Amino acid sequence: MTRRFVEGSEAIVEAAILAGCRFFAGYPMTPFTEVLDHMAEKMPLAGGICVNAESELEAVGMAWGALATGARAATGSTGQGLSLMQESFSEITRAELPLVVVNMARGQSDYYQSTRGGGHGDYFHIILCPIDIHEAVEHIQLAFHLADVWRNPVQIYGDYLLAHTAEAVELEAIAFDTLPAKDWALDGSLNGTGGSRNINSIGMTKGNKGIEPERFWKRLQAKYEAIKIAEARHEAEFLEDANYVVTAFGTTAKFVRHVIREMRNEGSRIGYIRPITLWPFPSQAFCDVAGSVREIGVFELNGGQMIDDVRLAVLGAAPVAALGGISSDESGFGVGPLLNTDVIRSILEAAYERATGEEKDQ
Amino acid sequence: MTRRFVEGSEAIVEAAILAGCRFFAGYPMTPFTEVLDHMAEKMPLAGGICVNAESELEAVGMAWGALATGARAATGSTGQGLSLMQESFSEITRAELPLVVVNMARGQSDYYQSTRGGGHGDYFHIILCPIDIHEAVEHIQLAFHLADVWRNPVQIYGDYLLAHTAEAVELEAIAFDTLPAKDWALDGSLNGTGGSRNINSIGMTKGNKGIEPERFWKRLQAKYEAIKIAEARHEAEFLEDANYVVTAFGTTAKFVRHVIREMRNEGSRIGYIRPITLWPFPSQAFCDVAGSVREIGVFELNGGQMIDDVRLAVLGAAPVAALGGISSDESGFGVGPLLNTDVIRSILEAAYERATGEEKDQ
Amino acid sequence: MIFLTRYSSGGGVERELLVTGIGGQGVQLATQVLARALTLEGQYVLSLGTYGGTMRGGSTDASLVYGDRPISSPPIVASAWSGLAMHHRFWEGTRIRLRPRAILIINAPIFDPAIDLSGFQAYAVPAVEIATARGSPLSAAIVMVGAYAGLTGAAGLEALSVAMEQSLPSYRRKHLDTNIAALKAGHAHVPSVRHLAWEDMAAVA
Amino acid sequence: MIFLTRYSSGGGVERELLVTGIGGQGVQLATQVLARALTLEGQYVLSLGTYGGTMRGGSTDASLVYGDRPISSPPIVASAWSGLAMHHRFWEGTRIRLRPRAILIINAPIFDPAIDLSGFQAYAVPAVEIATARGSPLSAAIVMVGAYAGLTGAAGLEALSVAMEQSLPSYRRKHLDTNIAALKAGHAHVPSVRHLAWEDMAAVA
Amino acid sequence: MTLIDTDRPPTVPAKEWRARKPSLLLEGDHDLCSGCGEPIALRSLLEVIEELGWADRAMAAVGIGCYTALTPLLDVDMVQALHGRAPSVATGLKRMRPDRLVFTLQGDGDMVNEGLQEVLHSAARGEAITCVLLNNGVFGETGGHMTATTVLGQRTKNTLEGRDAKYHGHPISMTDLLPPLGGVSYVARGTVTTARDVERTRRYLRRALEAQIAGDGFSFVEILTMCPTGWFIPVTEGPGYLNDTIAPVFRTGEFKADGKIVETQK
Amino acid sequence: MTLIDTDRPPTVPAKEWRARKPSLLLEGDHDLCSGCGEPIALRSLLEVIEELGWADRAMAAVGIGCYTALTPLLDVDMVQALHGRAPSVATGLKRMRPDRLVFTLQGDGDMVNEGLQEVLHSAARGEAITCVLLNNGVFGETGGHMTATTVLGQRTKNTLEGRDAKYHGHPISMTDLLPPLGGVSYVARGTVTTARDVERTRRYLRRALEAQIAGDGFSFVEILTMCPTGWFIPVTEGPGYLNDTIAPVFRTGEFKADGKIVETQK
Amino acid sequence: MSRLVTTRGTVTIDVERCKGCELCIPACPPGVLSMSTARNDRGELYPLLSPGCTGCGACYYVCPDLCFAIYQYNKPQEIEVPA
Amino acid sequence: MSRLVTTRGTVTIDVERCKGCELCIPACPPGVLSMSTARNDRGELYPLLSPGCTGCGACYYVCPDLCFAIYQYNKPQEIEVPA
Ligand SMILES: Cc1ncc(C[n+]2csc(CCOP(=O)(O)OP(=O)(O)O)c2C)c(N)n1
Ligand SMILES: Cc1ncc(C[n+]2csc(CCOP(=O)(O)OP(=O)(O)O)c2C)c(N)n1
Ligand code: SF4
Ligand code: SF4
Ligand code: SF4
Ligand code: SF4
Ligand code: SF4
Ligand code: SF4
Ligand SMILES: [Mg+2]
Ligand SMILES: [Mg+2]
Repeated sequence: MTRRFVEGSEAIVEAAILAGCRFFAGYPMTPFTEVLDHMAEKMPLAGGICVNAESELEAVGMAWGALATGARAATGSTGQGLSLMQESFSEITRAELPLVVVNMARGQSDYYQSTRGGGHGDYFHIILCPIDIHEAVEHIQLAFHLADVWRNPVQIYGDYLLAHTAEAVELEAIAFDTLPAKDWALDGSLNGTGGSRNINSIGMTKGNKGIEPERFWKRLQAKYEAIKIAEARHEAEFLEDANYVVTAFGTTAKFVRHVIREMRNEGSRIGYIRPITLWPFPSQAFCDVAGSVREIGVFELNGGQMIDDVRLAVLGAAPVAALGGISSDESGFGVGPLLNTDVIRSILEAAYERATGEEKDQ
Repeated sequence: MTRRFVEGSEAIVEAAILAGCRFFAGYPMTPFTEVLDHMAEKMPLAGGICVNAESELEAVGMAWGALATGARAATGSTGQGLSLMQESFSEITRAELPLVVVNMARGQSDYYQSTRGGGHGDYFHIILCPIDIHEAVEHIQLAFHLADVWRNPVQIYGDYLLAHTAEAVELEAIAFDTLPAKDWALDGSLNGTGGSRNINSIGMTKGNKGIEPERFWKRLQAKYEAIKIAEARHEAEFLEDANYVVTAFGTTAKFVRHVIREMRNEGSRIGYIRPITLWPFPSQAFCDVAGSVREIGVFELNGGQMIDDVRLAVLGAAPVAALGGISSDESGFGVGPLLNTDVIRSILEAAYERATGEEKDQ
Repeated sequence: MIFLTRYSSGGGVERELLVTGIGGQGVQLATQVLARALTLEGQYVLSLGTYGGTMRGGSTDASLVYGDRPISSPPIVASAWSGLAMHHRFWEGTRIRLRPRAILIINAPIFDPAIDLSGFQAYAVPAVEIATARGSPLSAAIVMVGAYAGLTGAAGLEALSVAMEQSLPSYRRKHLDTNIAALKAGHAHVPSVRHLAWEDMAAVA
Repeated sequence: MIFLTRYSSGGGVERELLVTGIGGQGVQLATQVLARALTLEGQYVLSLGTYGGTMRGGSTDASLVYGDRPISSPPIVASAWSGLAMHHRFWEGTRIRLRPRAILIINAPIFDPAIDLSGFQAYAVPAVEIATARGSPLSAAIVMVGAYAGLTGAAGLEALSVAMEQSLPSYRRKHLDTNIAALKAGHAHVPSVRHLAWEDMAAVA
Repeated sequence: MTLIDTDRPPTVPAKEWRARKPSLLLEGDHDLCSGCGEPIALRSLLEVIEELGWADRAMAAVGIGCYTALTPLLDVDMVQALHGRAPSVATGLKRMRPDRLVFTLQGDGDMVNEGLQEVLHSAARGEAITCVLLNNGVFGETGGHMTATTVLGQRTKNTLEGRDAKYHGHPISMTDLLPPLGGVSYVARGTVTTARDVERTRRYLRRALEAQIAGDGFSFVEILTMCPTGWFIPVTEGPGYLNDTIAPVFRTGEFKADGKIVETQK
Repeated sequence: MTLIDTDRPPTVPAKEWRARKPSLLLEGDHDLCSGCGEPIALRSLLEVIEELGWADRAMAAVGIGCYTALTPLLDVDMVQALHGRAPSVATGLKRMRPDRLVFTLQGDGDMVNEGLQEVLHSAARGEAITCVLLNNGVFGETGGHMTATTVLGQRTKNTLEGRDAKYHGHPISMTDLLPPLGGVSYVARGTVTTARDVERTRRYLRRALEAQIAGDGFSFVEILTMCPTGWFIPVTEGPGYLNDTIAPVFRTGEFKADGKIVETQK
Repeated sequence: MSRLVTTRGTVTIDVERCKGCELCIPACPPGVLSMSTARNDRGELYPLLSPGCTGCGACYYVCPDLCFAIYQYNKPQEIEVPA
Repeated sequence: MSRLVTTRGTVTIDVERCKGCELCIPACPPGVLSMSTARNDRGELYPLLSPGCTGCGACYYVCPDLCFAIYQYNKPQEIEVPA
């Protein structure tokens, strides 16, 4: 038994180091601060570097430089800090650098920010959204792997609960397929040979004066299409005979799944889908059930963001209803009154009854 | 005849001043630079202030302060610069300040950035997207009006062509309904009376130690819903008997509209819808035709962004096809080979024939 | 790509414990000790601590869910099987979340004896007195955890002692012995295994 | 809310003009003069200038669309009714966009006389010579615009003269007279109104 | 021990020359830590504004840090700015209301980390605003980490053995950076460790605001404040720690006055 | 007039001691304006790197400005950084490759406007990188507007009558801001107006890179470059205008060497 | 046995607001403040005033929790204390 | 009539690359560079070299367009020029 009792933020840091992350830079902001603290403590012990950067803008720039040398590198923050990084995120993506971003969000209102790219231009980050620490430990490792596979940033969308909850988890390195060497990484060795490298986001090539953005960006667009097909992930339960399906993401889904399991135990024909990747969105999973359910309920704690993706997935094949809403306590950290299984239960029961006309049999 | 031959950027600036804008701050970036130049030249003559800010982050902060005094104030930039402003955009919106943003985009790839809010949290800007200078002159005035009506930022989504094209336009002030006085504006006069003001984005109220984000943000969410109902705008042509409809936005729509008019003249039953507001999206206009057309073609010059909103509008009631794509010349300013009516014509004709099975009758 | 995610499908035994107190009572440490002990015994645990306000003297709560499979319960516990109440000041928030007939241990006599606990299976433990007697007056919460373990059989004393050692920050390592003594004294204070934590859930409910 | 947007529904006469040259030839100013003259006469115009490269000597092109209603054409002209060619260096980009039998004036003899212009209704104007004779050697493009106005009737000399005054930056105001002289000389050089710009489009096409 | 009743005002004739809270504060009860220096600095500023007779013509742009817990208690028109961005917001305020007294309130994390550029540019532009820096050498709000002003040897959450230049870089002193800038009129640094220091700091604040009123350009006062929580020391040791560790490096006094660089150290 | 054939190498025995382009440049043909000072500065830097023997161990983070048109021509591993952000990127490069020579190339708009904070923080941290500032006092790339370094009286697109402090604020001098910072080892400013100045500038660059190689912390060279286009003056007047208008304010020379503040002006 | 202490002013203290930081104690020039042994509702010790206050305001200046108001007597009081 | 000019070095000039800025002209210590009257393909005047070059490299240093390569003769040349 190799499980250890650790807080989410610590588990994420340990797993990142297991995944070979050797550079981290960040600026404190609740609930991301603890991730930074653990990085600062543990990274040097692993022979890596953690810079307590003077701002988020500088943090992401440092990660950019570290990535350019071929290192596995990450940064992170919380809503506001990530907003400040948007310009860099957009450019790093188009420079095809494998950045990993630890987003410890204050709740679920940053779904658009994560999935639509808040920056300029056509780009996407792969967004992994763990339900709990066990999954976060896997996701952060997967993030470094996928980032290298696709040469595209990957974000972990966590939150206050993920950062602050502690669980008994196994902290083991996952063995992924080996990846090709990073022949694009800078080290200066080819300078003066005509073969030096220029890591950029606009289609600059060495020795050519102009830039070729169209060709460059079209290639990237094709990559995003390939990622959409290859990397959509979800979790589902009880779909076979469900006539109502509820979807939720992240730690909120743990509350929803718990209630659905209870309702199932009590006989409701209710099912559950959780997008594990927020981008690419696991549309197929929703398509597959759209024909057989009365409604898909979207329980998200924001003004209604993921619901767009559910609607885009089913395109009218099933009604889609918003079941959640904005919910915050006085801290503003995203832990609101809707994070209560009793409350969720009454919401789901009402939706189920409304849509299916059935009372659960008791 | 009061028309004047002016470049788009100049027309926008003149119209902003007609609308009572008295503060502007910005940082140069093609193709936004000329807007800033004209502001710097004309604002002082109107008794206003234009600050050539040292960066975009500072520019938006200055506009923030000016707005807090009740002044009509604006800022602007281009893709990257707006990415840097995302943190402030999000907070200014939730502080309910009537910011106007002049976005001179490098093409159409910033649709998500504008409509989804690149920042953190639940918020929306009203996005007005003029097709030409005539409309831009109206939009900028409307922007200041709507910003005050809703106490919400409004953005003008323009581009290189809008900024650099010159037209003979009428520059006249539009008479809008009078608005209530800005009793929330700061002037210090109520200091020490218990009635001083605190402009903030998190539900702080004077004298109460905590914050009340939930109540505050829910009220804002209700406001967004009201804006969605009240402010969606579009332009349409030839819808009555159309069996194919093409949609496009901004200056690109002028190319598309031109081609559609030609195809109509030649007998094709093709129609045209242009969202004038990108947010709120004029969904109803698409719903209305969805039942009677074979397909809706979306001609946008990006990787496929507005198409999401078209799909969300019709929810499967009509097939929706992407007709445009990424297109850029070597400047990267967003004027690519697809901005050519001959090319567009062959694309639309092919789509029309594919979807309707009809050849245009010649 | 070889990558497998294991998802719990729920089921099995799952127990919830709520611990409430005020700042400085050691609530977080005590909860961690129990969580670590359970981990050492191969169980799954899920725990969340919350602190009210920035000032000392604010509320401090912790919740712990433990079970023999990956925990299905979410980290904010709406309905709990058991509770430890160190102080009555923020008791109301805990009371409403305890299930009828929940197992409850109160820190006597600090916890206001006038409060009606008739809906619960309540036990009073003079935790401060016991802790003080073991030379560690600040370890009342540890005594309570010892008592809880004794009463429910949730975790064994040996695992608890090791967990104690793992949980103490280095600068407090010198208090290890008195803390373990407190733990054991709490354990000894209660009638042993009245409420078997590891029984099937349905049998208890 | 009282707010009305006027949208053109197209129709009416719409003419396209492409002007091509190299840096320093005054292409942009000349195009602006014509656009302003048209504006003064109550017409609608739409114009876009482009400069190739950052260096002097790069291409400089301008397009102008004018008509009697709000312009339906987009600002990048794919197919044009007329052209002015100051230099042959970047001529190819213009040639492919001129419609068959388009009206074309070339800057003779700078524009390479060997180039085949048989598909167009081409006129040669010795613009540099004329301009130089009027004391304004840099105003060749102005001569061309004068010729264009004479040949097509697009705009009158009076409006062009006022437009000239409006278009000169203050530090070049002193060249106003020679520029107007160049304009008039260009106008006088061509057979007048061979191609009536304001005729119905269909009648010309 | 003979004790005087301090529950109610004296019954013999007396003048209340310091009321419990300045009139620009709605409420004195706040959530900051015991022994925190920030409320002292803030109150001093409010008093000075009142004494100058500008109470009803003052506006603030406030940053984000521990002192943000106090801002809802200020009875002064204000914008709650983002972390680091107050000087630009103050610029906007002042440009539109040049007849008003405009000040910022920022922490060291806010001003010297996240927003260093904002304050330097505002200063060089010569904006007629007064920026007030509450410098405790830590991000108090997020748990006491090192900032760009933590002096070498200072304890913080991530430098429990004291900041070491080799690993943590060097501190930045605003009184080095600001005086050479042309737009800057007044620069001073004070502390709140003793009553005498509080009085001196009040004097600096008054001069800074007077410079603004006189239209002399940008003015700046840095106030060193105790953060026993972030320094991981007992509350009572706060002032002594500040005086022994921080003040010798970040010297107090005036650094620029009337637009001229001075070095009148205390 | 007797003219020498300059089309081909001499036929009599001779040594080519300056080839047309340094070996770290792929191509000398570029799109910058006639009379621009930036290519001179850039070439000098490349030559020095080569002379130091670090050609195959150098990496750059390059900002955005006119010189960006040159960067595809550099035969040096580089990151094209965002406007203003190169020092952080260079930090990341250096931290992961401490055995490499890492430098930035930035304009004044890039470094002193958009990215002032980046360079100051990197300097205070004592990052062992060399930041090179090409200062022409304008945003060349976007059309010649005033930047934070435009000296009073200097012509730019929006100060055609010369920068006036009253309306446009005051310039910021990096050689004022950097030397007091603890992490800074070397600071100098040169020009490229004459061959002698180019030689002096090359010396500064060499010392700055040597400081990096020696592990002495942050080093910095500012190079004043002509921008006749942005200054709206004839190309031939560029060097003279620079020497008469800019250099008297932004003095050339070394300001810090071996970590000690010096003021050996030329 | 008693003596008279000249007392030029006095203070009021909002002891419920006091967080017990003790900063006022060394700040008082005549040293007439001392910490209580009882605790307030917050659980903190708070300052007590002995005769001899000068009304100087030092305690007011240094108190982070705005507990003090300061009075200066129109006429100095002589207060009798046990010697 | 002619005289001999001692010439220690020479340069090659890529005149097609020259943008005619004339910066090299005053930079040349012996003043042996002068601008052409003909224009290159760019339309610019470009420098011409008269005898007397020292191979000092000054022109190389100041040329923004990298037009120069510099040679130093192994032995100084004496070049005959019309007086
Ligand atoms: C962009 C951004 N990054 C991070 C934060 C989180 N944050 C809030 S306050 C704070 C530290 C404040 O430190 P300081 O300015 O020194 O004030 P103090 O708390 O010490 O009074 C930080 C990092 C934030 N609010 N915004
Ligand atoms: C965030 C951002 N804002 C604005 C720009 C536009 N921009 C590109 S280069 C430049 C000016 C560069 O000036 P400087 O750094 O002085 O370099 P120079 O062109 O003078 O060499 C600007 C404003 C940008 N690329 N990114
Ligand atoms: S953490 Fe420090 S700055 Fe913040 S309130 Fe506590 S003592 Fe004050
Ligand atoms: S604009 Fe100025 S800096 Fe840019 S290339 Fe031209 S001369 Fe050089
Ligand atoms: S007013 Fe002065 S003398 Fe009186 S208690 Fe306060 S500090 Fe002491
Ligand atoms: S200074 Fe204030 S808070 Fe501190 S002990 Fe004295 S009265 Fe209490
Ligand atoms: S090398 Fe020296 S002497 Fe020869 S041409 Fe060049 S500057 Fe003149
Ligand atoms: S310096 Fe170079 S570009 Fe300028 S004239 Fe001389 S050779 Fe030509
Ligand atoms: Mg601080
Ligand atoms: Mg510059």
